[in-house]
Amino acid sequence: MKARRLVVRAAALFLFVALGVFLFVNGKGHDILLDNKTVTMGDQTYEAFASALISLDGKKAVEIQRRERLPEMLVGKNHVIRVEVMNRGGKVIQTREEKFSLGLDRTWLISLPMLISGDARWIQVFKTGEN
Amino acid sequence: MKKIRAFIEAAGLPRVIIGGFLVLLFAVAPLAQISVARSVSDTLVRMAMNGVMVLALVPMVQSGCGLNFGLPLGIIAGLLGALLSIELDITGFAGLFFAMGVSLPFAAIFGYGYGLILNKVKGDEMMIATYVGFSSVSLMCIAWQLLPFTSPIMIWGYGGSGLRVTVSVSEHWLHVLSDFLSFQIGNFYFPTGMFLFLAFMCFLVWGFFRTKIGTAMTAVGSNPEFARASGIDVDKMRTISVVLSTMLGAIGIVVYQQSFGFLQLYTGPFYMAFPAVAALLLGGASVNKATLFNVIVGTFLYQGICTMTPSVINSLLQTDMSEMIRLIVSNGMIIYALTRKVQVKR
Amino acid sequence: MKNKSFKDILISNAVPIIFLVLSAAAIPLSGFTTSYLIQEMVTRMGRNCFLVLSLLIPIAAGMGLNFGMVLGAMGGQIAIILVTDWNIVGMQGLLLAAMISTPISLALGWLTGEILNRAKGREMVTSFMLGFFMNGVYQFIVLYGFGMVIPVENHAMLLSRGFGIRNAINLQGVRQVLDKFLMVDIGPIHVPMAAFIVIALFCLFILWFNRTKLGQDMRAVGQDMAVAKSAGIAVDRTRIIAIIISTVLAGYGQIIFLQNIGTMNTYNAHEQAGIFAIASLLIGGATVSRATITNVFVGVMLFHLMFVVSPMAGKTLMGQAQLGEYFRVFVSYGIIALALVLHALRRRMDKERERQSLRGGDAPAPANGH
Amino acid sequence: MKRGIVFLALIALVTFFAGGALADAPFHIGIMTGTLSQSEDDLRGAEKLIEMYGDVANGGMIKHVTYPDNFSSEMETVIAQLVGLADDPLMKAIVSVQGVPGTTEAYRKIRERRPDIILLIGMSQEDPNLTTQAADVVTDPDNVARGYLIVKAAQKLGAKTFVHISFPRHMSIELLSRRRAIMEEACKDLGMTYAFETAPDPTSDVGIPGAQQFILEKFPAWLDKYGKETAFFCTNDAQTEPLLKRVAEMGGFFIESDLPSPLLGYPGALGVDLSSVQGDWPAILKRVEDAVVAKGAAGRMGTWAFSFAYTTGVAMGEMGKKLVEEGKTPEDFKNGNIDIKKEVLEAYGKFSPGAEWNASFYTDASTGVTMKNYPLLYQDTYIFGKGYMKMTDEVVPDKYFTVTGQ
Repeated sequence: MKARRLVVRAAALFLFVALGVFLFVNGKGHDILLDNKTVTMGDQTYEAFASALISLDGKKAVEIQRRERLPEMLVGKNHVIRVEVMNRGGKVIQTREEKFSLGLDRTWLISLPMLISGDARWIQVFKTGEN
Repeated sequence: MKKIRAFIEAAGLPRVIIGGFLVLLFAVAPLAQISVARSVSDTLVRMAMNGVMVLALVPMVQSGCGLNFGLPLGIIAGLLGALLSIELDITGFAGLFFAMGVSLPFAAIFGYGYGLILNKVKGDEMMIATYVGFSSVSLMCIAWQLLPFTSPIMIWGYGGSGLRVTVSVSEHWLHVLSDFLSFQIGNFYFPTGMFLFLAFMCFLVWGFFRTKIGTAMTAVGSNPEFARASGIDVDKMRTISVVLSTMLGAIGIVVYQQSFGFLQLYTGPFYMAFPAVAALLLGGASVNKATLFNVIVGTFLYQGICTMTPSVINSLLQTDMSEMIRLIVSNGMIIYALTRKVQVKR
Repeated sequence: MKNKSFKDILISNAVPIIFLVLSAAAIPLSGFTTSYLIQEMVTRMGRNCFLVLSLLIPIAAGMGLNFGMVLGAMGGQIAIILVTDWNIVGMQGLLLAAMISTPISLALGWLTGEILNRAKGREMVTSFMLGFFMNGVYQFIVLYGFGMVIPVENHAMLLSRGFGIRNAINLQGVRQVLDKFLMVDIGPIHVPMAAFIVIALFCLFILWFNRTKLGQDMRAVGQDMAVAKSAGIAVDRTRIIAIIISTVLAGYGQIIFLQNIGTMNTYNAHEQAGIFAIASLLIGGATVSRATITNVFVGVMLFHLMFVVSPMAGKTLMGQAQLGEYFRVFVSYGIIALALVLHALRRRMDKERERQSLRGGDAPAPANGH
Repeated sequence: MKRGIVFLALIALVTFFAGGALADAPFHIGIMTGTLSQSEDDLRGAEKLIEMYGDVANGGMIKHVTYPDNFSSEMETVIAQLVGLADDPLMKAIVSVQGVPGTTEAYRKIRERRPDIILLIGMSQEDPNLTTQAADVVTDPDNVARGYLIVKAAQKLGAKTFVHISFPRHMSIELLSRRRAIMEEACKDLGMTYAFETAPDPTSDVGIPGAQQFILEKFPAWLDKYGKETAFFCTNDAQTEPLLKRVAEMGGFFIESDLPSPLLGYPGALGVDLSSVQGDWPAILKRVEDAVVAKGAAGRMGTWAFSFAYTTGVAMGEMGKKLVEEGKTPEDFKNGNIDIKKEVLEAYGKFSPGAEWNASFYTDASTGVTMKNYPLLYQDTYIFGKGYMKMTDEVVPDKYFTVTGQ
């Protein structure tokens, strides 16, 4: 009888903690910085483009201009980003969709030029104080 | 060993701990470049400043009305007296005693009404006292704004009406009592006048409890049924004790202000009862028994902690934790006293 | 019951009646529109009822008004600080905050219960002082613990010296998530339905709890501790459980309150929680020894109605805005004193009557008191 | 239960008959300040507005409310007071003088319900990143520029040393510690000696009297140590009073206080009776000036001729009124149709005739973002017995805007 009570209690405690962890991961808000600046990685240079439409998780797209950095907010772990690069006339010339998942870090920097060029390092953890 | 145990038992564990802590603070004060003489002197000044207000709690405890959390009522009476004395521009000892004298009838009236309320709520006095205190303070906030005082040092310079938040007493009776017969040796200053006054007030209270009314009051406090049976008017005794407590509170605040230098109006009196209550309990009083010895020891210990922790702890540890330490110590003492077993009354 | 005279009804409902009369006089003076007042009442019911409901169980257990509920509020606030720091947002953040607050409030509730068991007969004033005492401890934890012992990731919340939380926190992540979860518009009025559903569940919980064995025990303890003890009820344990339930629920209540307010004053937000909740309950006609769910709703309604209209009404009456403000504070403290006095008077009257009826004769039967 | 229903019915009945009163003014402006016991200057500003445009209760334009004395624990009331102002259908602009915590949240709520109301804050106590989003315009004294200018003014008057008096709690406030660092840097550049002195915190247990006593006692020692050609600056208002008293008596310089106003410190320190010149700032300044000169401190002590807090209250109210009359709405702020700097300077200037003002926008130190609706202001320093110092003509070198408190 006593053992059974112990088991029930342990299970309840476990469930409690598990629910907590689930909420923690699932509800974590991330600040995403969408960056459209020219970056140089080693000997590789990725040019910024004139403008693009960006949509996160299928939400309404935002427009980003050259040399801009826009803050966005995402909740949870797994996400999709869709980038539509436009030319000067506002015509979409290139589209790319990527899936990504976020760790527990708070702020992430997405370099759009690198994303378009297919460099795997397009998403990085952003430490405050850097540029 | 036995002797130590007996001493601890007689003095009470909290007092021994706090006293030891205080001694320790004095001992390490030189390390923090703090003059011990000045610290002792500060402690004594504060003790004398607050002593009468702590004393004001005694009559109500003795008559079984509990701790007077309604002390702000007495303080308001004292403030009214002090304001009148400044308004009429009476300076020096005359001003001080005028302030006290005028505050007494106010205190008597307030105390009488307050006593009538407390008689209706036997058993719940402390809770109701707290709220009577709070609500009277906020009522007076309106009054301070509307009372027709005219002295330019008391009213707002710009608006020309309504009392300021702090009113300086420096041109009227600042330190008149403190400096009476006071002396200074190096850094050590002793406010003889305030101590003489405190002693005098203690003597009056001591004397009062030896009169017929005084003993009747104690009887009411220790056993109301018995007191009733022996023909004492319980309600009357309780009312007298409340009036007395309120009057002492009024005098206490005037003493405090002449040393402090300012009258603090508006929300100033709000939490004034708590330090006084904490000091009395620290001195070993319980909810229904308090002696003059408790008053003196408690005030000294409490004010000692208040003076010493900020200067010593802050300069040694480089933090500003003293405020929290004080909150925890003083309120902890009150809780300790409230949770102590007392013989069941009634 | 039948020969309950008009006078009896007046006396036993004196506080709500006085309040109703005051408000009735103040509303036209304040000049607010009807829709504003109704909206304000709906919002305030949604955010305050839970806190006030948390007071009911200790009253049933005969422990009076639990001023120690501020301890629960502190637990809720620490949970909110953590969740905001971790940036857990939305409903998940709110639920996680509630979960974190639970163990903290449990411990604090147990502590309160232990202390109150040592202060039988003086529970109210003791729990009141306990609130002040724990305020020091809370400040210590939040001002020194956070950043020194508990890591803080979000530097916007920290004081620039590297430890201690800033005095005001913006709760952007969990702001009004419960309210907005199920917002129903009735005419021009927004009704935060989800908050009311939570409150309704709580009411059901209380009704259910009263019927359980524990609930029955608690009432027995509340009636007479000595009798309960001789009937084999573990009095001290029952009392502790009552306080623990109240403290944990107060923690949830504070979380609901804060998500509605949207910003938190780190060091002061809990201070008024107890005072205002208790004032509301008393205004609703509850007494120190008897309180119902109806008292809660009527009380929150009347207290906050007074709260909203009295500064403006005071201003109209006395011509100065600040006098209206002082007047409001006076009313909120004064009413608690008045309610306590009236309660004591009533108890005395009942006793008097009981004595008469014991003597026999055709004295009126005792009022249906407590 | 039945009883409850009866109550609810009664309440509904009462509220039903409580319609809004008829008013004469075409629109209303709401202002929230502290009470007298909190901050005199703010409240006087609101009173001035009422004097000019009338109280709503008498068919005027201004609706004045106050926030509670312990506003920090009664945020619910702060919010309710502000949101209550927005209940008035004629309300077109709301001003909070001292945006105490809760103001931002209240403004968010007002925006949701009444997007047509212009929302203004004078002297904010909340995070600039939030206030500037919730309100249309926020103003504050320019403590960055003043960090340089106060030192510069001291140098102009002939001071050789600059002493900054403060305590840890104040130094944990971002802008104050940043200003301290700027002052230190400015001293270095202008060839002056900089010194930091610690005084007790008035909110600690020594209280205001203890903190004031400390300044009174310590001042002679400081003067011995640093010499007579020393300028003193103090971050705390309560400590300013004894400091002024001693500077007037014994020597040294005092340029201006943390929140400058002729009402701050001077009347108490020098025993000036102002009851006959209520509300007349030039006359108040004259009275104080006479007292300073009589003490032999001409050319050594200064202030701003018009109280910042007072002017903020009146000016923000006036600005709101003007913009509403021009038919402007919060949309115009968003779209950049309003020259905020010009409007603010114009409104401030109107109530401080003869005093020059300067304004620049706040730049967040950590992100480097400039907030275009958060002008920081400063007024020309007025030295008693000497007149205006023309500090508004000085150019503050760019480097000081990047000096941080670290």
